[in-house]
Amino acid sequence: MPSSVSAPDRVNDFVVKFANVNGTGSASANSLIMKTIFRMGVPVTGKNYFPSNIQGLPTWYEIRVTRDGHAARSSRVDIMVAMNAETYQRDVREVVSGGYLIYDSTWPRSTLLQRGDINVLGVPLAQLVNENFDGVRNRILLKNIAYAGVIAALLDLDLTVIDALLRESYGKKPKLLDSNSRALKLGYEHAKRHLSCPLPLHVKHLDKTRGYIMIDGNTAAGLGCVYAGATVGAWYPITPSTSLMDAFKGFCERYRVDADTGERNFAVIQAEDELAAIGMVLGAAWNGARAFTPTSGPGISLMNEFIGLAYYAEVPAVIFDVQRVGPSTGMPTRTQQADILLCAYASHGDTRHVLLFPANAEECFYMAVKAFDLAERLQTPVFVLSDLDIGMNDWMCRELKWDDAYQPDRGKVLSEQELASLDKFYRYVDRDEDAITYRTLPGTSSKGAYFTRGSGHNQYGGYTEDSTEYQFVLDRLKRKFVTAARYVPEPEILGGGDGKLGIVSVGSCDGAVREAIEVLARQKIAVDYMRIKAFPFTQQVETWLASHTTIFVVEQNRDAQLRALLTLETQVEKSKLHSILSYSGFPMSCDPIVDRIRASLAEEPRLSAVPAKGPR
Amino acid sequence: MPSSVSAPDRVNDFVVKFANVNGTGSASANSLIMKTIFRMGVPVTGKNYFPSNIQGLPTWYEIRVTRDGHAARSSRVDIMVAMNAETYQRDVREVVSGGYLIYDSTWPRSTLLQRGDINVLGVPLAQLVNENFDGVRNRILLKNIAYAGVIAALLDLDLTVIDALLRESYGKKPKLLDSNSRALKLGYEHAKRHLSCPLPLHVKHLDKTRGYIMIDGNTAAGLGCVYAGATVGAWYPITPSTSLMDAFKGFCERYRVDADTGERNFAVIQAEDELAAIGMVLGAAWNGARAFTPTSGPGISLMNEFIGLAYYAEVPAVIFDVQRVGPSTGMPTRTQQADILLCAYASHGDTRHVLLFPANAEECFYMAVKAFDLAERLQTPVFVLSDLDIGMNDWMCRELKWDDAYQPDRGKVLSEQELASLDKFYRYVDRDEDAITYRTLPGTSSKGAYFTRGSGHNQYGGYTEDSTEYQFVLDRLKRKFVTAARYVPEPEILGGGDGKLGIVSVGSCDGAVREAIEVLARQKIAVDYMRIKAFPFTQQVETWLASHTTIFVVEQNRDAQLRALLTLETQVEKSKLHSILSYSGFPMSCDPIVDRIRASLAEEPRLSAVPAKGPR
Amino acid sequence: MSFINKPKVAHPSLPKNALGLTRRQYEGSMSTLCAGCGHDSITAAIIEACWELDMRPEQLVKLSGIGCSSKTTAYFVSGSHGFNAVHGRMPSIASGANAANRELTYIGISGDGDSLSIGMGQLVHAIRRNVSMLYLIENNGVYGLTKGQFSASADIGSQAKRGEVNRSPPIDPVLLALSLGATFVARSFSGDKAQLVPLIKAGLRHNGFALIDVLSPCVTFNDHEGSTKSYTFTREHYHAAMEADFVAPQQSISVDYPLGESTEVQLHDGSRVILRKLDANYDPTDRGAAYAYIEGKLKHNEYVTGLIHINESSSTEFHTVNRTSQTPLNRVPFERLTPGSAALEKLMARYR
Amino acid sequence: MSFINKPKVAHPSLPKNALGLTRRQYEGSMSTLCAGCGHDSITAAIIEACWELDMRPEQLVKLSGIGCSSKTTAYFVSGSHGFNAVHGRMPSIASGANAANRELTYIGISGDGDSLSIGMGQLVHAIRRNVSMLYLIENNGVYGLTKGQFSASADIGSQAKRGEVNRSPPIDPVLLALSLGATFVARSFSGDKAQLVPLIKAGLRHNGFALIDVLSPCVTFNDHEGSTKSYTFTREHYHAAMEADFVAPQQSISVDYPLGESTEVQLHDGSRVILRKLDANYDPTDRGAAYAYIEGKLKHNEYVTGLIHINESSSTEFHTVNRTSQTPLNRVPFERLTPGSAALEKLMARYR
Ligand SMILES: Cc1ncc(C[n+]2csc(CCOP(=O)(O)OP(=O)(O)O)c2C)c(N)n1
Ligand SMILES: Cc1ncc(C[n+]2csc(CCOP(=O)(O)OP(=O)(O)O)c2C)c(N)n1
Ligand code: SF4
Ligand code: SF4
Ligand SMILES: [Mg+2]
Ligand SMILES: [Mg+2]
Repeated sequence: MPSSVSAPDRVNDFVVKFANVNGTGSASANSLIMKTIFRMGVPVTGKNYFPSNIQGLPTWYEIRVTRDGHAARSSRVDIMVAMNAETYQRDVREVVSGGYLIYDSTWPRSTLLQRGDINVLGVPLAQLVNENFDGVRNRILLKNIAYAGVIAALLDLDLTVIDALLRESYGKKPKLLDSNSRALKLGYEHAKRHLSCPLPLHVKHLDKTRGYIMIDGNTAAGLGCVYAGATVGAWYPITPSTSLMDAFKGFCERYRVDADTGERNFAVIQAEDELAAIGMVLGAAWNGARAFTPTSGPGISLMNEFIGLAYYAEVPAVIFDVQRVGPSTGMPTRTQQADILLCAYASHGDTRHVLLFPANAEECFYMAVKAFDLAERLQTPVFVLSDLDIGMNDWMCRELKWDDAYQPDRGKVLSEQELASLDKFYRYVDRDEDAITYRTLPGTSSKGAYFTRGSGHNQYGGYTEDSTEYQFVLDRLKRKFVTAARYVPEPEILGGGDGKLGIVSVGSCDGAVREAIEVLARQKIAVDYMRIKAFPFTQQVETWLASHTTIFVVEQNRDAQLRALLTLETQVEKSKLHSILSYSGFPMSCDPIVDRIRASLAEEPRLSAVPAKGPR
Repeated sequence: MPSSVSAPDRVNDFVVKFANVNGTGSASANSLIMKTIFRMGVPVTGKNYFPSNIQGLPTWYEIRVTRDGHAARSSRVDIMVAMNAETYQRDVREVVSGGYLIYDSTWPRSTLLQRGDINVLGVPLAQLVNENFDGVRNRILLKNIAYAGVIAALLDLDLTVIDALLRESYGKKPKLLDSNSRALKLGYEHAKRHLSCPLPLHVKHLDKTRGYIMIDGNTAAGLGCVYAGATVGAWYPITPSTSLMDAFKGFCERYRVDADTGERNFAVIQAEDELAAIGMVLGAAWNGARAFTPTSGPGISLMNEFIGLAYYAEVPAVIFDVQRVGPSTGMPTRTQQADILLCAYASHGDTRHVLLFPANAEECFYMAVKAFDLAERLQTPVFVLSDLDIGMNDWMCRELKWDDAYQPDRGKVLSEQELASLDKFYRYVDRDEDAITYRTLPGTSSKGAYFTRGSGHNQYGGYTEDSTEYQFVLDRLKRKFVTAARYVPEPEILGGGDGKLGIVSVGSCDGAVREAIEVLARQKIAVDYMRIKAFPFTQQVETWLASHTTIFVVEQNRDAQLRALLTLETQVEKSKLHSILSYSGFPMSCDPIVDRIRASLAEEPRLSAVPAKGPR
Repeated sequence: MSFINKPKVAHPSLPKNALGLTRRQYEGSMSTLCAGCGHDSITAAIIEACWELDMRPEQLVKLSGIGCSSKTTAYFVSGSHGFNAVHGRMPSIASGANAANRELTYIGISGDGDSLSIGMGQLVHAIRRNVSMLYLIENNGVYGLTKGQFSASADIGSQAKRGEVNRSPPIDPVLLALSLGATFVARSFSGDKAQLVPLIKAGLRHNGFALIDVLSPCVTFNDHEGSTKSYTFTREHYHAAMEADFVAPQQSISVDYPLGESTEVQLHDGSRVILRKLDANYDPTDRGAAYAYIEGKLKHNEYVTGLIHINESSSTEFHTVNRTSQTPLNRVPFERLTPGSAALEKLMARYR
Repeated sequence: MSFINKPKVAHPSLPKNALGLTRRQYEGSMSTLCAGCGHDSITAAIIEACWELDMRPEQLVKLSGIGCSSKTTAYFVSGSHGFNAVHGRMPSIASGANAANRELTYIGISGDGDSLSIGMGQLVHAIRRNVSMLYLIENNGVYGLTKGQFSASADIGSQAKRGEVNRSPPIDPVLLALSLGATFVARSFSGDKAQLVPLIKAGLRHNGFALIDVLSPCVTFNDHEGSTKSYTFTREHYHAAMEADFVAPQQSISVDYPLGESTEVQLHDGSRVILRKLDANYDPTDRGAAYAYIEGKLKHNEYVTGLIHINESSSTEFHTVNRTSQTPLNRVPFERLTPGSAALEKLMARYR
């Protein structure tokens, strides 16, 4: 028996990975374990690596127990629960030396003894379940709960917590509750009897999750849309954005249906495609409703023409791009940040758009609200660039709070009275010299009537082919983008460095970057950190970039799109910007950041070792 | 009578502008004059400024008689033929002091005497025509020919040349020929009798157009597609690209129809929209035909999703983007260069595309051919970025030549025999280490069968969700773009400067830039010039940029898109790049370039006087 | 405006409607279409219909795509908001606008290119969603604005101005709409104002998606010999099966119709449509029968016009299906939209 | 493959066809669809049809969009080229491919979402253009791959797994195709291989666009009580009006059909389709009648299956209209495509 991972330092600090087959109901078992650890007061992250398929292909779930509350995934696997024969080989390979492998010993496995450096624990799961339950499907489902029981014993999880969770899920279905509890006990007791429990790697009660919740970004964003007062949601289903609209719809059915009349204060329209979805959003927003559409890369590509219309005709719109791996259909169930440039400059002609970059589920909630305020204030499309990792995985974050004093910023919309006080209304005249003009809603009064068009128009809203009139409007639009920089969120800036060496990053890289900074700090390398929250870039961004001499840009794409945007849209000299890229499709871990920075500090040249062509 | 523009120095060097109403057949009269001057051996340019409308709105035609053979438009108007009552006021205003105004004196105009500093010549055109012809429509048409006659007299045009041209157009319709000739004489003789002909500004025979032709870029490009052996053209009509497909179809009907059987060696498909058009191109190219689609900005926006598929699945495609004024519908009948960034990075995910930039009609022909060679060699979409000015106006250029030795580069396509010699075929394996892999055509042999997909795939063409396999292909695609730089045309470089001060420009700015350089040279300011012909940028581009210290980037858009692309895709420090932008929708003249460069040399600061935010 | 002096849509007298507005007050900016373009006549009919309906200008919302036809929303009721969208995508804009405010009246103007080529998908789904609006196709068989290419409604054998002959089967918006279960389907001719005006009025009042396919000749590119969409050809092959009169709620029926050959359909706002069959064996309330009838006539190049099918009792109208609040969504007070801090506090339990 | 052991499409014996190929040689990679998915049965039928047709694998081109259904092109005839396009845009890829090489046989596999929502415009125009291909819709009333949202073919009253009830009218691809003048329209059921195989064979041989709408239940998201696209519901409401037998050119008819109730249609390659009416008063060659019949049955929730309409004599097939050379465009030698220097020299005169 190989020596196991040395105990003391790893309590509440290790990774359990579950290898399953999708469509077999393993998700509930895995999140049961994750939730139990969370309720035991121990910070945890759960990452789901699933295939673009409905049933029968390999899927993994990775739980990181992290007493220090890291948000990123860790690249090491301490305990592997290998429930999928098909991926067994590579699953075994992934376990760290001294780690543990749990497998179903119902059938003997010759390939088992491949590795002498890990601890292999067999449990006859199928056998246990088959002896106690019947029904093919039923057995498949309960086998999952059974291994959850095994893990509970090995990790010393609190059975009362598990019990409570089971009641919450199956409270209304006593038979299900019973069978699940029994299956859990089966595994638990077998482990207690046959394995040395708990493992050195186990969970101990802490008090570090009070005031926190586990929620996925899409749910938080959908909830944000409800709180922001969005009434029209139009979409076309696409992974990984689908659950955002599901959440919005679910919450609306709970909060937006009149108890007496059954009347609904919302409309969710499943459009025929993304072109129609964005068209509906523009129509609704133009008509005075807060409207949005959730989508992913392919949807953004299809919306290009309409996005240009919204920019030029100045129609508000909120677009959630829950990014997945591109190009094209790419890997729909993997994460990436590769739509940054497309969203920033979407559509033909001279255009540019406002972007928000949430870093976690919590920000998805608040930025969703912010997005509507910005879209209506600036009368332009606003993109919320989330990604699959943020959107579909459960994130531990502070409980969401709402300020009842909040009033939506509906922007410059003239009421009938205000119109009456004007001698004449012109749609695109810059009365306040902030490059934002006044609009009116259909139905207000014929005095406020105007014509919205994507063809050449002058500041009075009239059709034009006159150069001067055309340029006058186009120049104001450019100025409006400068105004926008005054409204968007400032970056999050973390000191600690010498003010010279810094990291710039965005979105879901945040956890990995923060962890990297801690690791480097322990190695006496102090690094500053600026997390971009929005485009256009604010003055603070400029100042920070100017003051730092060596800047690492961390992002999840091949072509260094954030670096490109910084290069084009700030004064920074690109030679100062060094890319650290991850585009594997898996959430980023801190390792590549730590390694690259240490390496480059070791031997300067590396710093500028970047191919001649292309941004990165 | 005000002193007229001093004569000697302006012979064969002046601008005549015609103000007409569209849909009244003035085009033929105007091009008759332009063509006559050209055949008299005098270099000429003709620019058409027409509305996005079919009948009844103002339209202008501008002929620049330029003995020095400038290709750009000149911003001055020496002679205005004011045939449109509606625009009369501003037309009068446009004439340079000492210039001439020709108008229809059938009805007296009170507003006439507004300007004492120009020579006003009245001709009772309507009266003349009405006395000699009948039929409303007929009279409208012939009135145009009548003023052509007047101009012929005033400019001392060669009547035999005009006569020949009339015969060429109406040879088969004797009645039309007769009425046109008579109408021409009417105007000609009236002018001879009542006005002092010729004007000091007139045309004298030269021998500077031998070996040259007058042709528009779309016709040349369409012809190029025929010579390149393109067999499938799919499109959706959109100004200003429509005439490209009209030309292709016309030439195919002439050169591609079997005399005996009537069978056609081509297929032109009018698609239901641009998404379908590019889809058809991909289907045809994937299946081994040379296929293309002409479109403009809105079409490119709609093609975004498919372009990403073509990039990732490596399907050849040739896309002509005849650019017009954006954003959105913009000004469909005005010119701009504002699709550069969109085309370079079209679609979501990490993508980038090969671009060609013709500068005139002649290059449209040769670059069309080049585009197919590149698309098939590199197995990727290739964009030819023309614009309305190049595509729809007549350009004086060298006669087009064809080398019968030319063989199309069909790229790496395996024949049945070659397949037989392999033990196994894999679609995406980099056998030659140039990042370009081998493909097969459907129907060749089942051994060469493979699966084309936009979803994650490995080098063997198999579906994958494995990070390493996915990245392996994505990294090769990035290297393929480096290979591409070895195949694309080198920039055109013009010396003359001190090697420090230079202009970089692209496409239809060329004429204005060259003229500006001449003007500056006369003022003892020597400037180098590099005209970008393609993206990715070649080593020569890098070297030139590196060697120059002050670089002006001249382009026709608001956001300095070429400057942005240079900033991102070369090593140049952006602080060296100073923008000179024109986005009025009219072809560029040399004035803004000359002025800006002189100004900036005068007072350094101006050089960097460019807004903080955004590329330019 | 046009070079050949074209009279601005003119009206002899200037009578006022119930709102005290004259027809002129329902006009828009001056048309820039070709002299004689069918579209201008349709514009005139719309002006007439809105005037007769006593429509408050701000009550109307005008939507269109891109094309000569789509330009016309600028030429009527300048007191209404207008949205000139992108080519072929007007239905989605209309659907979104309608979702946001169910109280306004929506009129969408499109062309055969805008609707049947690039716009096909959105048109089909606006019909399926039964978005309450009048959708009017100004059908001339060509792409006018891009200079006369055949559209998908061009008939087999029809000849283009340049001589080319179309060999692909036409898409008939009427058959299409019927096959999709549209609840209001009509066809008319730009030259027949008497028939067109009541159809427009009924369409504007219909509770659901009302499609009117109006044959509207393009004098510049498709009005020649050999064209099947010319004035001449249309007049000759034009077959009115059904006259529709529109009777406003308060109004009483002036003429009385001979029993049997006239049917009355009540619209949701109380107004009525009186249908007078010109062809005895025709029933506009039976969709299947209507389809068969139209299709039969089309085989012989006959365009059946009039109110071809109406079904006022359908329950598929968008807001009915969605059970949307009667208060337009864009006017529901924010307090009723946001659940507030207490609810959020409560909700958080679910995620602990 | 699936966790529940699902047998790979298996065949008892391994007989060879005229090319000496066994059925196995017409298979593709192993299916990754859910156990029991209707789509897998259709894949099996396609394999059978290609085997029986003695189809040379390299002669077949497989095209699809995105969806569970669209994945299936990877599961049959691995010896053929396949193109998995983007969602809803397969028809344009097929049209382009067909234009480039008229000699190959094209089969497009799509889903109800892929075809009737995002793909509607392209489907309609592929039909209008009459591109020669077999277009097969694997219709399950939901978006399978995105986990069960209603598609546009969902019937009114049909209930989703999560309980939601659809209230919008369904789009029926068969009625749609008929209204657009499609020349080959059929419907079948994934569970009825006997009916499906001959239909696929005839569709592959049809000279023009052949549409087969195949009801193909989604066991995971739409096979429950209350669904109108479940195996049970389909079996119950499934009405075969027309049996079609496919007879290859060389083949002679084995059984002889009682006169009168069977009609024979000759396909352009000499093969024949023998139609046996199960419903006397039905004529599959009369499009209008077919439409009325189908529509009538649909009213009572009855899905008419079989070869609903066929018109082999139509002259609207793409290459016929285009008068394309018999030599596929992708094989016309370059010399015949490029006019050469002399012609250019001559042409220049026009521009002097
Ligand atoms: C995306 C896009 N593609 C193409 C065009 C060019 N275009 C403008 S109008 C039009 C067709 C108009 O035809 P139709 O809808 O029948 O209107 P009509 O002019 O005949 O009234 C086209 C192709 C465009 N504006 N946008
Ligand atoms: C542009 C785009 N939008 C959305 C999606 C997501 N998506 C993939 S398949 C699908 C629907 C599939 O439904 P259907 O065609 O009926 O196939 P099924 O899975 O039911 O067989 C959707 C919406 C996508 N891949 N691309
Ligand atoms: S081109 Fe045709 S459709 Fe357009 S305005 Fe002129 S007549 Fe009307
Ligand atoms: S989800 Fe439905 S359609 Fe998709 S594979 Fe499973 S059963 Fe088939
Ligand atoms: Mg039209
Ligand atoms: Mg489906």
